[in-house]
Amino acid sequence: MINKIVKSTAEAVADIFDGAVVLISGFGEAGSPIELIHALIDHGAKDLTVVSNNTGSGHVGLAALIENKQVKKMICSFPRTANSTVFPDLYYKNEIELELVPQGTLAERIRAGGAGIPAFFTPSSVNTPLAEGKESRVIEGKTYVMEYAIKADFSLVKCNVADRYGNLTYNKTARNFGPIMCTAAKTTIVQTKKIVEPGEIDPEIVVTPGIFVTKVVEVTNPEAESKLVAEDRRYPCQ
Amino acid sequence: MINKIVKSTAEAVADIFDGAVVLISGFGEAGSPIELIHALIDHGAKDLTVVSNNTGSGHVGLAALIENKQVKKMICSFPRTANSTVFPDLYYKNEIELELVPQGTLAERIRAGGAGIPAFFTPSSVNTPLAEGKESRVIEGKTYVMEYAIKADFSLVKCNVADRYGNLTYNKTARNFGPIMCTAAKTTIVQTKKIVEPGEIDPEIVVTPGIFVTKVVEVTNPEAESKLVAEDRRYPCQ
Amino acid sequence: MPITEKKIGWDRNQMAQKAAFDIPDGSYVNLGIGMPELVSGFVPEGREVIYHTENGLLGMGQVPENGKEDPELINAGKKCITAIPGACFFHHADSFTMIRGSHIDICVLGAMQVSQEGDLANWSTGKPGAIPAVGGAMDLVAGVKTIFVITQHNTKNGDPKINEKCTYPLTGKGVVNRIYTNLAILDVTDNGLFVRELAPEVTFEYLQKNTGAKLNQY
Amino acid sequence: MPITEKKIGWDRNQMAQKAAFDIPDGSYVNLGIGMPELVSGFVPEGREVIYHTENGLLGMGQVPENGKEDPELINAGKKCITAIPGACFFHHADSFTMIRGSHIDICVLGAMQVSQEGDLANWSTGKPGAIPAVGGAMDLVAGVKTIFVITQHNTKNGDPKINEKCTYPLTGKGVVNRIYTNLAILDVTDNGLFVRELAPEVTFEYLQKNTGAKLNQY
Repeated sequence: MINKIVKSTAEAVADIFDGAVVLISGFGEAGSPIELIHALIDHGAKDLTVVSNNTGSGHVGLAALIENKQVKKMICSFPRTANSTVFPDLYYKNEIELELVPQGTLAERIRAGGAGIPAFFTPSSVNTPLAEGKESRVIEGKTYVMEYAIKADFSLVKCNVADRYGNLTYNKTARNFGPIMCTAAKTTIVQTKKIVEPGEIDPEIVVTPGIFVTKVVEVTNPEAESKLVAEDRRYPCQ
Repeated sequence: MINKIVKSTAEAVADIFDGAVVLISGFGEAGSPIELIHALIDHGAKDLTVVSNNTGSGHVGLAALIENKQVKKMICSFPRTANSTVFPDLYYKNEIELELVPQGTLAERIRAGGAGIPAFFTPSSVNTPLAEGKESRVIEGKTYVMEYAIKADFSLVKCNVADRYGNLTYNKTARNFGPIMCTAAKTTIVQTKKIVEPGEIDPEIVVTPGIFVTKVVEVTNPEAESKLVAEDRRYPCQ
Repeated sequence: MPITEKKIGWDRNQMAQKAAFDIPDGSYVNLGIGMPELVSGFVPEGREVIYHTENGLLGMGQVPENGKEDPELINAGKKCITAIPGACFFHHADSFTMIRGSHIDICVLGAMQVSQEGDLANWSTGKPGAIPAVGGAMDLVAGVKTIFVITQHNTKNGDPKINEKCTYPLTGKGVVNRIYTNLAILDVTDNGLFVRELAPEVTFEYLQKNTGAKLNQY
Repeated sequence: MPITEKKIGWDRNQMAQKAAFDIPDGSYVNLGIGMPELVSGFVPEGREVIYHTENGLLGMGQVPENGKEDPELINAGKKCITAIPGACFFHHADSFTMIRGSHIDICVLGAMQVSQEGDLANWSTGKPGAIPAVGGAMDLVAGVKTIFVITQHNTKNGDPKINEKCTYPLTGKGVVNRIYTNLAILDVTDNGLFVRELAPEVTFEYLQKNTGAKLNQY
């Protein structure tokens, strides 16, 4: 029987190794798998390359992972965030690398990674510093830059409802990078608010088909990052 | 007020011009917009380039459009179909052009056309006759062929439920090429079994966002192509 | 550099209203973070405009009532919002299909600098040590059919933000179609910048004095 | 060319059963049209296998009861099917993301010809005038991790279908991992074709005589 459900966030992230490329879902706090990230902090894997739209807020979640010096390099579109000092401080000290990618190119590179498309052309960033050093070509009179797929070792994703096959649905704008990140990693680890029986999710409304998911862990009441930040909480707790 | 609903299939296809590139949804009969195709036959636009996975069956729907000599060229993955003599007969007589595209490449080229990606690399068809004459390159030790986006003047698509914004849902495997074809045409024309008020389709389960749709026409009880073929029906009726 | 001696021209809401007036009925619109967000408050009577937010929502509504905020229903500025009846959610690749694939009709963006040829700089000062952050701006200017910029005409120091060339790193080249400032509305054309409308009390000469590029009159 | 003198070896169902036995528990599998479809009838007790059909369904079930057919619920062969609890529908680009992106574990395909290096020809005889039709075969062999071929060992004329080279146009080069025929199961390795299992009454010599490429024994 196929059963992708694991019992704990610790078990879910246990295989993440030093130096891994890890995709982390979320746009700001919406869709950020905060409990999985905290499990990864406990787990301790380091020298990670993390792909995520932002760099986290306060001293919890992604910001805490960075603060704990587990991240060697960030690939993101918007590393400046309200209530964030962790990434900026390390960046100013040259203690963390940054690859800045336009948000749509970031999404498309991840989608390409999942879809077996190694490279594609896009009009985004043409004539800007972010296209410098990249191959470009004119197609039907317009200039495009070539971008390569992003493929990862692991994805950490937050969803709303899941079943044992790994079929997923999401909640509102917390969907964002989740579905494409599920496709682009060798191992996709998902935290869900609720687990249901196969068939309880209407086959017409599944957003992420189970084939893209490796492990599912139930986190019934996930923490709200903004609330933790407002309370000036830290992870690990001190 | 935004209202994409039009009263008749005739009105829906009225703007299709001679020489247009037309995407037609469907995989076999599932998802084939048969009433829109019949309206296009009545309308009479000719020298069309039609992009569709197959070439139709019997003497109705897409096969009838081809039989009526309105199609100059087919772009498809599988032009041989059970119960089809129309396309083969014209093809043997050199009266219709064929561009054969692997099914996944066809889907990806259409998706790219909708997504503003002019070209991409794919492993499909490498070392086969379908890659001959195409640019290829080695990326990380593996050979890929470059494929260009397909963009169209019109899409004819069949869906299940729609609202006046053009938000769509589909039925089972009749979804197939519909969602990507909606994105890749300047004008997207949709036949739906049912029209509902905005908000009646849960925003989490919309498959095609209305932004990709131009016109919607309600066809409450669409014909089943296989039934018409079994009855040896023809369009136009004789 | 010339300095605006006294407070004349439009205020932020009036600028937003001017931009809103130029958005046709039925448009799909993406609003940048900051002043562009004000535009949605001024849709003229009788028009329906659908707002896209690149983090995955088409059909963004107004801000939620107090206590009804949902941290999983936010806009690109990470503020809590609502969804209208007829809205839909989608993932990031689909969202940027709408943007890059030229399905969005109009995008209203802020600016650090705009050139007379419509080059836009709005993501980085290029200063060493500054953390660059681009978000979706480069995708929006590359893909959206019409780009409106809404910005103060001059910096806080009084320097013109509209110049012959941009000195900051570009977001896109030749992408801006129209500029709404506190002093005027300008069209970017193949023949240079044209003044479409002057704010009350603003003269062409005054406007020219506060602009770093040659202005033309229709 | 050698001709199979008498009817020995496995029948179609036995071939399908042999292939089914080699599909591990929990696999995601795409079955080609024709004989490959039989494989789903022989999943060994205690295993769960998820079937993908490239026209947009993961979790394909058995054929529907008479009278319960839905023409909008079909497989790649355009036959009516059912969906299991836990199935999901998706569009063609997402379906081929599963294929091209190497998410499908195993694909079982028919063959016109297979070479000793695992080249597969199964879409066109290349004869002038024949209408070429490729469907998803080239995407499947390019993207799916493991390719099983299930085919009669020889053509109706007795010609070997497994040869040093394919003479028909290729579907893919070096893509086949294992071949299930009525006479044997063969592995395609970097060192050539190896016989994994012989059907009852089939000797290695007999098999070699009916094969157009050198066979090796483990």
